[in-house]
Amino acid sequence: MLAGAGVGEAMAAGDDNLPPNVPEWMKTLGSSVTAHPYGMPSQYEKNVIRRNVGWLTATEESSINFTPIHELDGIITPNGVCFERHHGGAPDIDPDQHRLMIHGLVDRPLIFTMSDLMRFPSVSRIHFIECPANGGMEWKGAQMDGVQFSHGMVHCCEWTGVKLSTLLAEVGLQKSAKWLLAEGADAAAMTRSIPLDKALDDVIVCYSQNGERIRVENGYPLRLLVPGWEGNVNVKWLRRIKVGDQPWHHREETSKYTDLMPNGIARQFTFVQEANSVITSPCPEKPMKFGKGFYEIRGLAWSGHGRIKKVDISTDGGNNWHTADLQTPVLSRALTRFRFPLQWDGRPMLLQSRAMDESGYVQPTIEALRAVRGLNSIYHKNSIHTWRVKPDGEVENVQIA
Amino acid sequence: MLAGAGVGEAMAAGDDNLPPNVPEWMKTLGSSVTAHPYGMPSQYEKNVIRRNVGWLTATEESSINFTPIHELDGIITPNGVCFERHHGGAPDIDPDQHRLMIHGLVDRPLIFTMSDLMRFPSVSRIHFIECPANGGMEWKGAQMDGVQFSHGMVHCCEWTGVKLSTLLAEVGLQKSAKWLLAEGADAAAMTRSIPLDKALDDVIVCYSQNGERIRVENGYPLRLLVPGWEGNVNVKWLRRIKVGDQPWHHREETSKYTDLMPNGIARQFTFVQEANSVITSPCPEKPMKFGKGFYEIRGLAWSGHGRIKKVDISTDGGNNWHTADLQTPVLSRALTRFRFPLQWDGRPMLLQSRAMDESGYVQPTIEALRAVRGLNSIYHKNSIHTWRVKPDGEVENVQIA
Amino acid sequence: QTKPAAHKPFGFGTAATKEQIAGWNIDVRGPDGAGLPPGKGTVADGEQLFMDQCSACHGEFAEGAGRYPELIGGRGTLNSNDPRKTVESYWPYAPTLYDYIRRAMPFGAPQSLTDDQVYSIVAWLLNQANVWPEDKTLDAAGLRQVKMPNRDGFLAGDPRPDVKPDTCMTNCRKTPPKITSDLAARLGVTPTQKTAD
Amino acid sequence: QTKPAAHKPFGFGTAATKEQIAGWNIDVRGPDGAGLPPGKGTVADGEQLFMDQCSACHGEFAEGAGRYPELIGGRGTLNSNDPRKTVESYWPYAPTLYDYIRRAMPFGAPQSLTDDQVYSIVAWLLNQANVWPEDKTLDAAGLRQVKMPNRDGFLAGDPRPDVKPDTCMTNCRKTPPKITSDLAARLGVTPTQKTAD
Ligand code: HEC
Ligand code: HEC
Ligand SMILES: [Ca+2]
Ligand SMILES: [Ca+2]
Ligand SMILES: [Ca+2]
Ligand SMILES: [Ca+2]
Ligand SMILES: [Ca+2]
Ligand SMILES: [Ca+2]
Ligand SMILES: [Co+2]
Ligand SMILES: [Co+2]
Repeated sequence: MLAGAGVGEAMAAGDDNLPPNVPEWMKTLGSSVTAHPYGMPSQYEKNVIRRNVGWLTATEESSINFTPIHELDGIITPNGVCFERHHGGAPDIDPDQHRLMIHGLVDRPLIFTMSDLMRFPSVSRIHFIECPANGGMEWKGAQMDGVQFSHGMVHCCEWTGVKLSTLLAEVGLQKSAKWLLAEGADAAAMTRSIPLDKALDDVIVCYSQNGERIRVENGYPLRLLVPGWEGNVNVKWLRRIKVGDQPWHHREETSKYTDLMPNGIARQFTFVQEANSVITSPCPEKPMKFGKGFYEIRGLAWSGHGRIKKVDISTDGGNNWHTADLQTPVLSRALTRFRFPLQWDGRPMLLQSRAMDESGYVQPTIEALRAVRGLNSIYHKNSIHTWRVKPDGEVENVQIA
Repeated sequence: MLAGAGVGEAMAAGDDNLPPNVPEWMKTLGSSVTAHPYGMPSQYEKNVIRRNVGWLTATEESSINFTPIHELDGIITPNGVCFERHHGGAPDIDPDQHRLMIHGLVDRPLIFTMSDLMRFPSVSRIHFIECPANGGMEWKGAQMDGVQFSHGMVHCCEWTGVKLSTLLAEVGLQKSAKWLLAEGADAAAMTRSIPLDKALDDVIVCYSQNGERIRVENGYPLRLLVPGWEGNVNVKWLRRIKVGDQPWHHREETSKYTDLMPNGIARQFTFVQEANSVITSPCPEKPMKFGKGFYEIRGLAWSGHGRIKKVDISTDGGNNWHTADLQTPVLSRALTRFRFPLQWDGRPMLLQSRAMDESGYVQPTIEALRAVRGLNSIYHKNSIHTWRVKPDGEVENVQIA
Repeated sequence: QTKPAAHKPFGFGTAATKEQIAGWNIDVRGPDGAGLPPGKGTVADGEQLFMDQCSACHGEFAEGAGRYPELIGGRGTLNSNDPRKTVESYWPYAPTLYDYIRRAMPFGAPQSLTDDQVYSIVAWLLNQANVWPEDKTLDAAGLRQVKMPNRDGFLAGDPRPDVKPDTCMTNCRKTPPKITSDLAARLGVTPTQKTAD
Repeated sequence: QTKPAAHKPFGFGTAATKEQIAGWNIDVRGPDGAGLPPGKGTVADGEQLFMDQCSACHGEFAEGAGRYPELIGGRGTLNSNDPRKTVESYWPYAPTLYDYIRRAMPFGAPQSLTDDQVYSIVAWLLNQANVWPEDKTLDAAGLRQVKMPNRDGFLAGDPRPDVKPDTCMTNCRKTPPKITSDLAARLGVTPTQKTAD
């Protein structure tokens, strides 16, 4: 092996390991079954990482990083690269000393240990979580030269925990109960108000992510999973749920996570992540580098309203559309992988994907979205995304009218 | 935080972090979004690891380790703890210098780079892979005091790659083609013969596992996925496929992976992993430590013949059975999580699970299996497993008649 | 003993005592100030505290420093092209300010201020925002009465979907596509794809 | 340009040259020895090579050392309670021995022997197994003619399912359950659940 050679780019290696030669890794034993009790990716995959945008936030503890969606396949996001968003850093919590308190308009305020919570009936569901600021840097124009940054505030995992409705039955809701406040055990003591209807419907108090315990960055040892709703309400490091009769109007649901309209009025409690999609191959990070010919266009679609029903692809900036294949099973409120076979003639393209969900909602153009919402609402920018493909196969993030 | 205190067991912590006190991790910033570009589990989860059985094999490079299935939830196995089985260690392959050669009874023998392979139409499927020796230590009697060791040679991931049928169409099969030989680029140059029917049906040449590139331990950068068939044929580090007209009868399909019957005749090419199941909670590692009362019995079922149709639970050693809930969606040839609510009266139990699949196959008792196969066939021991639960909640691996 | 459990409490968890709840029950509700603790503070004390503990990030006039948020100013900008969303211009409820400072500020040392200190800082900030007199002591009752400038600036019902579905498949465009923004590749604001160590 | 690609070769990959194939095409087929390379070897050379390169693990008589596999012996044990599966007793085809040694042995240094050396080692092992005369040079033609003792010991068709489905739900047992094996917790062969560092 060419030790010392740059990882992640083609090596001028000679052909020692290529046929007809026997590669060196066939001539000597590899690593043993005790070498990696908990494994990590190959040394050659060091480019598959979360990345942040330094200029975006004042600090790196109240900040965001992005899932490398251009490097991923299928619908499951591996835990190591699920995007992070936190407001006071990711706390290193001892699970034996972590508690969930549920109180307020309840008959029996209770405190649960992790061990208590794991005794309840459990459920597992595959769902996406998306930050509502995903794409928010692009309201005014194309800005990020990469799909990791334009769409990477999303991940999709199998979550396991106890239904919140089970815990609420345990404490006994009082008649006047209508909203909950969920609070995190981080240095921001993050809070969000959640309507009781949703809480009793499908919200899960989760302790596992893709089989193993939740990662520190994603809420260890306990977080809310609020299927299809904006990431921020999926409160991480969950320590407290208070039952009340009205929302709290806390900082994260007034100052932030509200959508300012051109008339100066802001929408509040816009919870659902409407249908969105993006082509992850090609993209600026993965140009069409083989010239004319066959390419499989690959991408992700998702909707907070349920299942993705259809994804269409356009190569001419939305004049004509062709329906892509969806990876099955298509799961409700989960990432959905689409694939489309394209025979490229080498001419420039304006490549787009357009998702539809089972509610009948169709992803809008950026023009249509701006016509209603203007340029300053930050959140919920789920418009059809355009990649300009140049004759040399380079891909650029552009916006079109 | 009590730095230096033992991880993985309850700490005599004082109550500094417990209500009404504010836990220390809420008073100071946690780690930033640049701290862990690729994340790892919490420091408190150091017990969730693959483990090996030292006395089982002569070396640790031709050996096995086991998935900690007692620590996992849902159906996805995180890549870091997928069991490993290899015959010459896990090679550290440079993907840029890895090649797949397809030749033999083909019209156009071809060599593919990783980049070539990723250009083809791709598919993603969630499937289990199980070593046919899973449970093999227990043919003669209960031996392993833990479900990690009695059943941990299985994992379930979302695999992505190109269908083998696509590649075979590319090279052009000759009329006489009937079998393939798949060969790994490890120090064992592992080979297995695979019938063409299966190859053309659902076999995938995979480069991704749970979204990211396959882990070194599981075949990086390329492996076969042969849905439902014994782990060994899912050749890792795949470097060569040769097309032929009959099987090769190589060492791994004669000396090994053949099932010796009491009459001295061995079954060969017993590919399918028949339906299997096991209760993962409780188990020896996870006793019923809360005394009488409610427990959710949790476990895993799977079948190489397709979907799991039903899992029954018995607490009285198979006299009476009760149907468990199956986590949806139930996927073909994937781990299936079952759950069963149990009100324990504190008396001893002989706890069992019994899986049925869509082919109508029902997991047999160990007696029934031994009556046909004797004690020396090593592989394919998929019998109903029995946990003895003692009044103190301790769980032991036993066998019953 | 194998019958599924009937619907009744499982009995897991421990009763939360009044004292335990009191320690963790830090939330203050915006509209009615429910949860505001006893105590009080003055604008003058608040000024001192803000200079010591907050101004490094938020500026001596709470105008913000570097990329840290500005807390004051911005009135009348919300319907402009460059809205400035501050406590003064944007926040609908004054008690939320108490809640947030207590739970999250100063950044890096949250829950380190006494209840009175938080009242003082809130008093100073509200005074800077021109909604609290300089010489008046602030307490729970006072805070409940403050009407923030943008009190009526929020729409609680979610009016989405707010765009019409367009499912056209063929010849959908009236005009050829026109690129309206194509600077991303040249702006130079995208982090390079360098690898972790 | 957006029409799905028709069914024809995609054109990816590179033609494999004869030379490239030759270097990687190491498999030898068991039943007919297809793929056996030219060359030859003697029992005497094989003995020396085995002592030098193999006996540390497999023993001087190929009887196995420690937990390393025994390669010789075990005839007549396959239908006993304690079957010994060796090259001599179990392997159906002699060319497979050539294939396996070349691809995987010596453990840790596979593909390091010359084709002639492999013939010699195979000759010695087959001689130990009493299926090859001591003084005869072994080559491809010779190896193809060897009939291994367990040649007919394998059933190629998979006869499963080989147990009847039992779907009984209630009162299924004729006799109360009897524990036939319960030593697992006391055997002491299970690794402790200690953590990784
Ligand atoms: C070390 C830097 C730092 C210090 C010191 C600091 N803050 Fe902050 N402050 C921040 C950051 C960063 C944010 C944004 C946090 C976020 O969005 O997650 C913030 C946000 C705020 C906000 C919310 C602004 C908005 O519009 O939503 C208020 C109010 C606030 N700080 C008040 C204070 C007060 C009062 C103090 C002192 C007691 C203080 N801060 C000290 C960094 C600081
Ligand atoms: C360092 C130890 C070591 C050395 C040296 C070694 N072997 Fe092995 N041998 C092994 C191990 C370990 C296995 C089992 C490998 C496996 O199952 O993956 C094995 C397996 C075999 C087998 C297959 C046994 C069976 O029944 O399936 C044969 C044949 C064999 N070795 C021949 C040789 C020959 C010939 C040499 C010398 C040229 C050699 N070995 C050198 C360790 C060794
Ligand atoms: Ca590389
Ligand atoms: Ca930075
Ligand atoms: Ca570019
Ligand atoms: Ca612990
Ligand atoms: Ca060992
Ligand atoms: Ca025990
Ligand atoms: Co919103
Ligand atoms: Co088999």
